Amino acid sequence: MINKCIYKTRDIKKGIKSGSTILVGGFGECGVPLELIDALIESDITDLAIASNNAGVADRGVAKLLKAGKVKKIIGSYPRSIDSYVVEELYKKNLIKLEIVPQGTFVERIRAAGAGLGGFYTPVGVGTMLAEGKEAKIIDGKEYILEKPLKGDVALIKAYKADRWGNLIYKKTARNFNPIMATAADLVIAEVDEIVELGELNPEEIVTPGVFIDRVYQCKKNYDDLLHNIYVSRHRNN
Amino acid sequence: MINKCIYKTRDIKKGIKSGSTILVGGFGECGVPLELIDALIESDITDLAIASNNAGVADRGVAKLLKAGKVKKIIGSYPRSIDSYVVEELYKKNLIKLEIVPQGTFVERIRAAGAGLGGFYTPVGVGTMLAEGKEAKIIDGKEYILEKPLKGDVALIKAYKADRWGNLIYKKTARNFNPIMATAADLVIAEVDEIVELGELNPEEIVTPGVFIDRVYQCKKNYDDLLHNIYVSRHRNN
Amino acid sequence: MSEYKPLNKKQIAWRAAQDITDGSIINLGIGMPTLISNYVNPDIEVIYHTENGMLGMGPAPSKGCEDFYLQNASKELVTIVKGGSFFDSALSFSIMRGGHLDMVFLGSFQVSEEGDIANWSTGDNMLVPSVGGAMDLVVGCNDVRILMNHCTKDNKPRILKRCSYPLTAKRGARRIYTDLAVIDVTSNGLLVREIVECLDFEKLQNLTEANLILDKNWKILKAPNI
Amino acid sequence: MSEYKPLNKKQIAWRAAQDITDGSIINLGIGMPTLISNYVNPDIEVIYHTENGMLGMGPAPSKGCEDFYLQNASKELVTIVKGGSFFDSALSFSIMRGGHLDMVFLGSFQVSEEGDIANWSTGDNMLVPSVGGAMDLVVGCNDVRILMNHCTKDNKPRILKRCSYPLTAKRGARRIYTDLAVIDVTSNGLLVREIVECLDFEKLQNLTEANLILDKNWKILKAPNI
Repeated sequence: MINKCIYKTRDIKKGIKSGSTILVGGFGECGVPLELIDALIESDITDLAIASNNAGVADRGVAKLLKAGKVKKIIGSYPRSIDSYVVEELYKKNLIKLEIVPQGTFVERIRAAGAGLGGFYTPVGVGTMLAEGKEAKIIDGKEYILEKPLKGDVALIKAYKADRWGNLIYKKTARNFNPIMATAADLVIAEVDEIVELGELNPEEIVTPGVFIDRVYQCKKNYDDLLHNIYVSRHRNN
Repeated sequence: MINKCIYKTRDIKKGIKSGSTILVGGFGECGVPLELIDALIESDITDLAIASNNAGVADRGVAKLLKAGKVKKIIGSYPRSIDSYVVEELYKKNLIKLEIVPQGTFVERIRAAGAGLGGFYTPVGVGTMLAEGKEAKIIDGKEYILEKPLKGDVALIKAYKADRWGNLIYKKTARNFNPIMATAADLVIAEVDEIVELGELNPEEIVTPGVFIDRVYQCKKNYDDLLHNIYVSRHRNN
Repeated sequence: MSEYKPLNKKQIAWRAAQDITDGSIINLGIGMPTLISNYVNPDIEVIYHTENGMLGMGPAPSKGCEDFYLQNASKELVTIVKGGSFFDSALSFSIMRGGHLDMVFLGSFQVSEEGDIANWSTGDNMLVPSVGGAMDLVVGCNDVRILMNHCTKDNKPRILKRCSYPLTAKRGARRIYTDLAVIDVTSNGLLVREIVECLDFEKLQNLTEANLILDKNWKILKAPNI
Repeated sequence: MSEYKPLNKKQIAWRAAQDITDGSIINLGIGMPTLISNYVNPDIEVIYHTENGMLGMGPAPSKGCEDFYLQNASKELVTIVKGGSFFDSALSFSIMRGGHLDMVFLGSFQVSEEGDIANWSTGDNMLVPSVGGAMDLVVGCNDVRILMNHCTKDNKPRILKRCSYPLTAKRGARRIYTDLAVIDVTSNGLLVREIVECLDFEKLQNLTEANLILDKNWKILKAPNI
């Protein structure tokens, strides 16, 4: 029988090695697997390359991982945020490498890895400093640059509901990078709000088929309420 | 107000020119926009390049269009079928060009067109006759060939339900190439079983956002029952 | 001759909103462009895209209706309207890069006379570099429009012969809305369509490094008091 | 010494089914491989993929439960099991090409001693060329297994030094199940693991163009009477 659910927090980190490249889902703070990140922080795994669109806000999410000294490199499109003091300090002290990629190129590189492609030509970045060092090619009269796949040793993603096969659905704008990262790592762990019975998810509505998922972990902490309160009070003060 | 629904059969063909490249959805006979194809047959549009995974069965679908003498070229992966006499005769008499592409490459080329990419490197076909004439490249020690985008002037697709914005959901294995073709043509027409009120489709379940769709046409004929009966009786005789 | 009066941010957004037609699918960049939706003709239907994965973005939520899971690309809380949909980032950027948006409105630091856009970096090496979706938005859409003040705070021109800041994309902009003028980027050069009252073309040119051409049918740039 | 008895198609499929482990995600090609699902240990859970866009494909429908909208890649009516899902062709081929299937079982015309597969074309120019997903299936998966008769109907070998038919992919096959033997493609060459009773290795080699190596732990290839 297939059962990808893990119940013990200590089972999250199994098989994750220091020095790994880890894809971390989420846009801003929406759809970030906060409890999986906590499991990394509590482990002795370190020296990580983190591929994540953003680099966390305040002390939360990827910023918490950065603050714990676990990260040697960030690959993403927008590490800055309204409160990204952690990444800013590390950057100014030259304690972290940054690889900045246009957001669409970032997700397309991850998709290419999951789809078994060797790379793709994109018009995005042509004529800018982000094209420096990249192969250029004219195709049908238009200029493109070659972008290579971005594969993770591990992907940590966040979803809404899962079943024991690892089928996933997402919640609203928390979907973002998660379904793509789910396809592109050797070990894929999904943090979910709820585990449901096999057959409960409508086959037409499943966004990520379980084939991509190795482990499913149901949230235990209540980060959602915390974030909701922060965002609502900020919204009301604007 | 946005209303992409067309109600008159004669409005289907508007703006489609002879000599066009037309993407036609469906795998085998499942998910093929049969009534949109009928509209082409009844028009004076001709000299078409049809990009479709298959080439119709018996006198139905793309085979009907071939039989009507409308098609100069087929781009697809598997034109042969249990009863593909139309394409076979045209092929033997050298009356049609065939461009045969591995199925995954076929859909990925269409996706690349819809996603604004200039091409991609795939390992599929390497070392085979289908790689002949294609640029090869070694990336990270592995051999790939370059495949170019396949864009349609027109895409004719089949979906299950639509709303007036052109948002679409599909039915079971009739989804196949349709959502990808929806992204990759200048004019995209969706044939649907049912048009529902705006807001009736769950935003989490919409597969094709209306942004890709130009026209929505609700089926008037009952091809579904015909096909159901053919497939069920074949199934019971096996 | 009385002194000319520059438009404020809301008025620039108002002017941009007047160019939006029924049925358009639009992305509004961070900053001034987000104000545009307040001034779109309420009788037309416009669909807003946000690159984190939604079409049919609605206005900010009213009190009690806030939902942490409904955010826009600026990480602000928003709503979704009837007909809206959610999707992943790969599809969202296919929509952008694949040319499926009708119009994109962006802020910018600088624009060149060929329409080059520099809106993601001032070249300040102390700032953590962050590009987000800026390049993708500009490259994919045939109708990118820039909203910005005509000059910097210390009165240096922002419309230049060549951008001095790192580029977002070459030849990206089609129209520029500033606090002083509406300018189209054409194959002949920068064509001034509208100028605020009491500002003559020569003065506008003095505030602009790039060469301007005055359209023969130029008009006064007007906006309501908002 | 009595005459050896080749396995029939069902027995070849049965033998292949014995190698499937619990939790495997599998694609069964057209022809003989489709029989495999009948012989998989009922106590294990196996997920079948069909490239037209479904995971969790179930058996053929019973009378009255047929659904035209539930087809497999052979255009046969099938069912979907609990936990199954539908998706588009781009995702379906990402699953294949991206290496997300555990095992792929395919028929073939020919296999070479390096594991090259020729299963889509006999080079007959009168036939409409049709490749379908054959190449994608072989390239993506690390564990491609071939089911075929050891020889053609007129007793010519199918396991060759080099395939004479157009290739599907180079170095694709990992294991070959025939009516006479089970053979692994290894870096040292073709290693014979099992041979049907009463057939000696020399005779098997005579029926094979490629060089064979007899594994020191080789066994008798047995299958139930089906």
